[in-house]
Amino acid sequence: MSGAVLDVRDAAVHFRSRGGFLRKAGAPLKAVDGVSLAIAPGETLGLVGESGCGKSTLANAILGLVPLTAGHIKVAGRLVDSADRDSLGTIRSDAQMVFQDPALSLNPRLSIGAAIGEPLLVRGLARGSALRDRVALLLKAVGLEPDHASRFPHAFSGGQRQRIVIARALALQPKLVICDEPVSALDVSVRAQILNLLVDLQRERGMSYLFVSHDLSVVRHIADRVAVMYLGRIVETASMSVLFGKPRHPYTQALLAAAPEPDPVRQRAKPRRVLDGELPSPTNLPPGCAFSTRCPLASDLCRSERPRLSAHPDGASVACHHAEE
Amino acid sequence: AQPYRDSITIDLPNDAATLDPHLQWDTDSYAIYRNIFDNLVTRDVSGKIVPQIAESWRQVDDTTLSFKIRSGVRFHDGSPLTSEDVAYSIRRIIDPALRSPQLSQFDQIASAEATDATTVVMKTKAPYPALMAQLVKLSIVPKAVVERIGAQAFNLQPVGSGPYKLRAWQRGVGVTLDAVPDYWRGRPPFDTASFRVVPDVATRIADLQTGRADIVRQLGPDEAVRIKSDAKLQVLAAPTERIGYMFINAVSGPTQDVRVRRAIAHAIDRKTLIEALLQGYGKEVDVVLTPANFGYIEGIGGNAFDPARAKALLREANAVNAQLSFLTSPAYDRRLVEALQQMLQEVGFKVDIQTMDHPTFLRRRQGRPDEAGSISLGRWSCACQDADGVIFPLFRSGSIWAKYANADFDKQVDAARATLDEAMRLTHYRRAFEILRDEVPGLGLYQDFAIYGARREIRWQPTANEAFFLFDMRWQP
Amino acid sequence: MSLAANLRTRLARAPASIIIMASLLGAFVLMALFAPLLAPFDPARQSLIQRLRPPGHTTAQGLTYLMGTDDLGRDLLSRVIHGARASMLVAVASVSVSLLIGSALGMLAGWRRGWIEVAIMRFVDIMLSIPAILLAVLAVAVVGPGFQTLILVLGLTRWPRYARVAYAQTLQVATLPYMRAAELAGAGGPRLLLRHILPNIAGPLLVVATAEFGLMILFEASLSFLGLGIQPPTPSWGTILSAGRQYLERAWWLTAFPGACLFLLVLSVNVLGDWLRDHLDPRSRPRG
Amino acid sequence: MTAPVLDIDRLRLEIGAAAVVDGLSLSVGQGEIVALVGESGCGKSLSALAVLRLLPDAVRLAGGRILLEGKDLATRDMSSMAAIRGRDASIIFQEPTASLDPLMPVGDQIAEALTAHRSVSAREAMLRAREMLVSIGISDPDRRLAQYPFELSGGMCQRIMIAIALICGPRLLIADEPTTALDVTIQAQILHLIRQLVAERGTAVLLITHDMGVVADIADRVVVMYAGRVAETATAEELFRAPRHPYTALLLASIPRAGIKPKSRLATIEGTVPPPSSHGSGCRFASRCPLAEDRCRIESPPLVDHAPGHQAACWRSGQVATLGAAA
Amino acid sequence: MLRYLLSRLLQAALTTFGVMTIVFFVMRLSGDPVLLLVPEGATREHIETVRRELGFVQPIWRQYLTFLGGLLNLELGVSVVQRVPAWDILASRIPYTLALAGAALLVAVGFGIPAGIAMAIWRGRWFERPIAALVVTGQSMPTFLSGILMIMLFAVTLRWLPSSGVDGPASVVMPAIALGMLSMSTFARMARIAVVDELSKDYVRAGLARGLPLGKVVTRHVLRNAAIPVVTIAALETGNLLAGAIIVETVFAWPGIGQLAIQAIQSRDFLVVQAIVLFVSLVYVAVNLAADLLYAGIDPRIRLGKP
Ligand SMILES: Nc1ncnc2c1ncn2[C@@H]1O[C@H](COP(=O)(O)OP(=O)(O)OP(=O)(O)O)[C@@H](O)[C@H]1O
Ligand SMILES: Nc1ncnc2c1ncn2[C@@H]1O[C@H](COP(=O)(O)OP(=O)(O)OP(=O)(O)O)[C@@H](O)[C@H]1O
Ligand SMILES: [Mg+2]
Ligand SMILES: [Mg+2]
Repeated sequence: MSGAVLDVRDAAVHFRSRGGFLRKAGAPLKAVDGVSLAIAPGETLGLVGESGCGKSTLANAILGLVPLTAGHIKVAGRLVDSADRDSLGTIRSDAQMVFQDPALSLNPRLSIGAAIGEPLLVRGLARGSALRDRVALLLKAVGLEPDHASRFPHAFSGGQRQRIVIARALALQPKLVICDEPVSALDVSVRAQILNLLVDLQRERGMSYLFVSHDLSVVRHIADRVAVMYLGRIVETASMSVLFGKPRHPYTQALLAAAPEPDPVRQRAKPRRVLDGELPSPTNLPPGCAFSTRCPLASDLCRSERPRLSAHPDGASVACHHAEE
Repeated sequence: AQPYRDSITIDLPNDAATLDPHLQWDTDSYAIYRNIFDNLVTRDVSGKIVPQIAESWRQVDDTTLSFKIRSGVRFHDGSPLTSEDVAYSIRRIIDPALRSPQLSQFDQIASAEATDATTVVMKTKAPYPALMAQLVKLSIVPKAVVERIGAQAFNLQPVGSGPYKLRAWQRGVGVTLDAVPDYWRGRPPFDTASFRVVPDVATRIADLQTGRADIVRQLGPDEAVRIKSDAKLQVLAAPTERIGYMFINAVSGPTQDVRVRRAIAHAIDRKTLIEALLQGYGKEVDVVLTPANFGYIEGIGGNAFDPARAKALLREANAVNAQLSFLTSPAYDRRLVEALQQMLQEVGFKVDIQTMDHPTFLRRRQGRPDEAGSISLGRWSCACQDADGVIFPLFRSGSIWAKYANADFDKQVDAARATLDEAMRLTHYRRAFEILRDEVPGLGLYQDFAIYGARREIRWQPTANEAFFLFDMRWQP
Repeated sequence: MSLAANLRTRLARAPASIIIMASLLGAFVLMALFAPLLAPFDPARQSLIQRLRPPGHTTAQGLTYLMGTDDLGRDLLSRVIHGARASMLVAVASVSVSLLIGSALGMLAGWRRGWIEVAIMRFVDIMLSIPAILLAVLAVAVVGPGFQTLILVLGLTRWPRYARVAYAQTLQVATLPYMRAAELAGAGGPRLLLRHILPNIAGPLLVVATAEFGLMILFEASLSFLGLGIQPPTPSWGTILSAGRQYLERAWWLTAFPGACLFLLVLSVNVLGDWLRDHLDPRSRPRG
Repeated sequence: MTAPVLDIDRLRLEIGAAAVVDGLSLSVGQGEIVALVGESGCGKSLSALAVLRLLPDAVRLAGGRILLEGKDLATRDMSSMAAIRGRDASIIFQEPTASLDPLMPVGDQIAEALTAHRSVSAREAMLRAREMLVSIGISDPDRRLAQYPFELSGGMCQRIMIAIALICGPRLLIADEPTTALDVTIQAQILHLIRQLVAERGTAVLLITHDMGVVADIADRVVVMYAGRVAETATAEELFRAPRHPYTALLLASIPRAGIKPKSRLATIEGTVPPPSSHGSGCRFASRCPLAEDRCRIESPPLVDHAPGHQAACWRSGQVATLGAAA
Repeated sequence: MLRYLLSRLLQAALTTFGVMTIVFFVMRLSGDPVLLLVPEGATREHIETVRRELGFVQPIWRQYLTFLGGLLNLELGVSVVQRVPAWDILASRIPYTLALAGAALLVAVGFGIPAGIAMAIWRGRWFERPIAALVVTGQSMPTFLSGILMIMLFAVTLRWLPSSGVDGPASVVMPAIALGMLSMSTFARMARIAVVDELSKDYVRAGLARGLPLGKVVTRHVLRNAAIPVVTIAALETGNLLAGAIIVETVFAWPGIGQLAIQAIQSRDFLVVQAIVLFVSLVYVAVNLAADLLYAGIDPRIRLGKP
């Protein structure tokens, strides 16, 4: 895709495993392995998947915070993997990130006003009272009080910190925002407020989002397309309606089935299905399909040969030998 | 009297640098190794040069001396001390290859031969009046041993003929000596003697108080006062041949003007200095020499303390508020320096103290006149008790210390050096001191005292040459 | 609320002990600044007949030496007051010079890694391995003694300590997620170092600095035996103390008074330093 | 009904002079799962911390009783709390990564929770830790046990925390958003685990969550908190069916449901929670409440029974039903 | 890991080389020992002779090359002052230095770290005060004063301990305390700050929540997290204790390297100074390398070498 805001080609991130003192390191951990995806301007790509499947790692790699082991990543046409400090700076004014763990991603000795204003200040976009005003606006937008600006991170609840991190990412009005679980710590009304804000910004400025979430109802609400990851690979991508309407990969199906509904009567009436089987170790993936250990449809083929992503007429691509069943 | 203890412990400020008597020459090495070796000649308590290894000697001519060597003296390894050993010792120290730092004290000696079993004939390059005084410091080493084991090993395992022999030398800790029971002068007073290295004077005193040390070297006047107040301890002190003096730069800076130099001399109140700071452990002198030296002239008449006169001289020289740089090093008593600074400032000088570490101080003091500062202190001893060893190196033009040039003075000291006639020498020195009095390139302040602290029961009379002979000490209950 | 304002309000709520320490430090600073006005006598004025007089001694002329006199008959009180000047100047100057150099280089090394790290940290090792005395000797031999030389030597020989502490702390802080967040915000090197790393490593640096503060005063005294110290007759606490130790038994006041001053100064600097550190940390609010 | 395992009575927590939690009362019976929901920042986590007496320095326990199986924890001295924490009552923290010691392999941290209360050998403890990991669906447990928190994903850390909390089989489990970082299949697994725990051992669970799906799935009762007070409490079914407090109603209305058009505006609650310092005498929701009338702004509504086990603190609870219809 | 270690060893060699070079020139620039070796009355010619004999008149670069050659052959040369191989002089002091430094470190660590932890845990309570006072005393008491005060009290008045010298373990007590006091203060304050810093983190609360008593949380979790600044200081102080003991060794007549160093510097005994510096820098580099390795050992997030 040429006009893409984000273009990830065959990206891989492997972590060296720790060796001991003078001991050789073991097999690398393939946190992300051969992932390709693209996001058009004004588009939202939802990324869902197993916890630990490499979503955050991919997000970090996109912003050059984790080095790529293989592949290429382009943000707004600029290559991230070979960027020097200067062009990383430009890339980062086009792309920002909402970190998954707000407690650790806020400097404990920086007031949140300073934290939110930092991207503006360092890029010389605002200073003094103008900066204060911008910060106040951002705080309001995420549902916090402007006079919270002088407080320090420790004095906020988990959800409040999450909102601070969102405000910081939005400060630069970047073309692409990578949201790593941006709303999971928020109560539903604030979550609605943030989602509205994200949607509004997208409408007004054509922002694109890579939206990582476990909450399928949120993904369904905000995403145009959805990518499903499992153990470092993408197993299915499709437009939102196709994916939710006709999930093809057994893991996607399991996910949709497991999503609880906010209605006790309906929810409790649902058959409870917990996936059996072992999650394979990310350092020692089975030769075939990674999901084969838990998959109800798994055949010998699945266990020996890794399925490739294959396109379907409705725009979906699925990596499953039994996708049509 | 029978000694009531058979050992003695001595605290020294520093470890011996070497125990080879022909090498290092600092006072601490000296204090130890002189008990291991005998010297050719020595001085008695009154300072007279008396026989030791040399039984007698005879001036053959102006440049030849003949020594009769004592027989029956044995080195610690049992071998007899012969005239060959004596001649070897002399030749060894003047051999440039040994690189002895003491070379300059003996370099007037041209040769030494053992002519027979008991005779050594020594020749000097020219008539050298201080020769005997220098030979006081010549220790006799066993030729055979030195040649066998070499200089480096000899340094570590010295063999001498003295009253004590080395038992152990633990570097940085101390040296232990054992008595030589059949020493030729008689049984030494202590069976063992331990020298300990204790750099801090306060600790040396504590050692004395706790009984860890029986006698300690190198105390200051204030420490002496402290020891006096302890009933178990005593102060042993003696005036030495060391002269405390002030150097005044006659070649560079404001002190080029002789009136300024005189003003400095008149500004200094020696009496108060000695009484208040030295607590009486010092004797006023008005020349740059102590009465313990040959060549000391009584009644030259110094530049007496007279601040009014000093001020007048300064005005006359148009040097009021002249800036004097006072070079000093930690080797000099800080109090003395500050007191002198005060005295000089009182008569209208501005005195700027510049402290530096001792090697740097020496380098500047001995270097170019314009770097040598206007004034500085000195505590000089030639260890030869002769004026030649003091005013010659200090003021003779061309000498590294001299920042002064006066042809008449040079003539006098040169002449005094070239004759063996003592009366002649004294007249030359009288004239020389008169010149120094008038020109003031330096100023005698006091005769220094050697101060030792000791347990009450020790009997010993320290001498002017700062020698530290265990053989002369006794325990006396 | 800015950090300074924050601090101001905290100071207003500080416990009595902090107030006492702050006033103590203030008093020492004033003492140093206005020494000539406060000292009853000229600190260099000797009177050899009045040596080692005990505190409170009154002369025939009716002059009273409140703290007694030293070994040259100078008024100890005046010397202690004037000594505050030299001592505090030495401490402040050398600590700030070395803190500045050391923490800047240490942080740079810990943050940039790579060859910069190697170059800086090995240079630190070199500087740490060379005895300070040696450099002091060289400085005196080449530059000559004096206050500037003293500061030069102290600054040059002490910064590696700060550098190592800053380095180690930076290594740790640099791995934390908020550093990545700041990088993402576009913060450049200086800002990352000053706004993000420095506040988070300031505690240990402050400990070193306050410890060094007292040390430098003592160091000045130890270096004076090389001639590097403050030149007489200008007094400093260090030199008064080292001169006084000769007279511990005869004249306790020579060490007791300047020693007590030094103790109180170091105490106040330490206590204030620790308090400052605790309160620069937004997480530690005063209890209750 | 037997005495509740946890009975919080008029808990009051203050920061400075302001009360962040003001008169919170709730109880959790044996084998019961009570969900605590509410605006983010309303004091849920602090209340949970108060139960174990782990409040941050700045927050003061200013009043109320915290009965754990009849014993009042609010007045206990700190030293005796250690024996209770982790054994009788344990807690899963909201931010898992920060709550793990970054420098200790997670296995040791799990084992430590066991050895703190039971005299087991280190080996045995490690075995139990491994079992624990398996039971919460972590693959390759041996490798995971030896890893450090920074090497694990957020969800993995969350599960480690869960393992730590459960390993001693506590009577009371406080779970502060235990599944937010987990994908739904794992979430289902964890909820299943909790349900099992409750069924087998009668553990009382206080579940703090924002996920109404989770509430709907497993909570027996729900306590809705607003600005430090209880707004409403009811059984899960009752609450979803007929909320009696406008805040609850609006909260439920803002959930993105299947029927709603993607990217359409979601319903929200206008305004923000008033800061604790500005609480007046009236209902705290009044400033944002579409139903608010004068009385609401002056007089604080008491909790009133509407049905057995269903209480709400609203003067106008009768009108609440109209709100849901509007949304 | 192995590569890192090799590169660090190479760096260590370079560091040592740098140290030796600097020391070589510093010593030569600060003047030669000849003036100190000869008697006061020596003539200029004599001084020049000695200077020539000792090789100090050669151009400095040639002296430097000779020195480097010696260094490569592990030859440290023979002291011109003591006429003994410099290494022998140094070697005789090393055991004493190690004994003193070890004992002082024991005092510093053994008291300093517990004191620091106690101060952190009891922050703001009354028991913090007496510990803090002791710590500050350690920091504001000049060694030259504390040393002699101890001698006067314990040796002269009470007669419990020997006043000076090296007879048996009793002798090391006072010097070790005098020397360790300063480091003790630094350790204590560093430990305090580091522990205070850690105590405010979430994992401490989590540790308490799983039922560990505070003491256990501190020993099992906090200490390790707080260890980095303490290790740094320990490495720094070890170096200090080795070479920085000049005053203590002088006061207590302890024949260690510090005393030797100052004597050698003052007598411009170049080769001995160089030997000492070589030794100290090797120890220093080793200790700091150990510290750097320890950082990575303590905190697995810190990866060795390039990030
Ligand atoms: N710095 C690291 N060193 C080694 N392994 C790591 C590191 N960071 C992450 N991993 C591993 O990489 C894998 C992917 O982690 P990542 O954080 O990307 O997961 P995630 O998809 O974001 O999961 P979650 O939804 O739980 O946050 C995990 O197995 C994790 O243990
Ligand atoms: N250490 C603290 N110091 C000062 N204020 C604090 C502190 N911790 C929490 N607060 C404040 O107390 C209030 C309640 O916080 P709490 O963490 O209990 O919220 P919460 O209900 O758990 O929210 P969330 O759902 O976002 O986690 C918040 O407004 C927060 O700002
Ligand atoms: Mg993640
Ligand atoms: Mg919370």
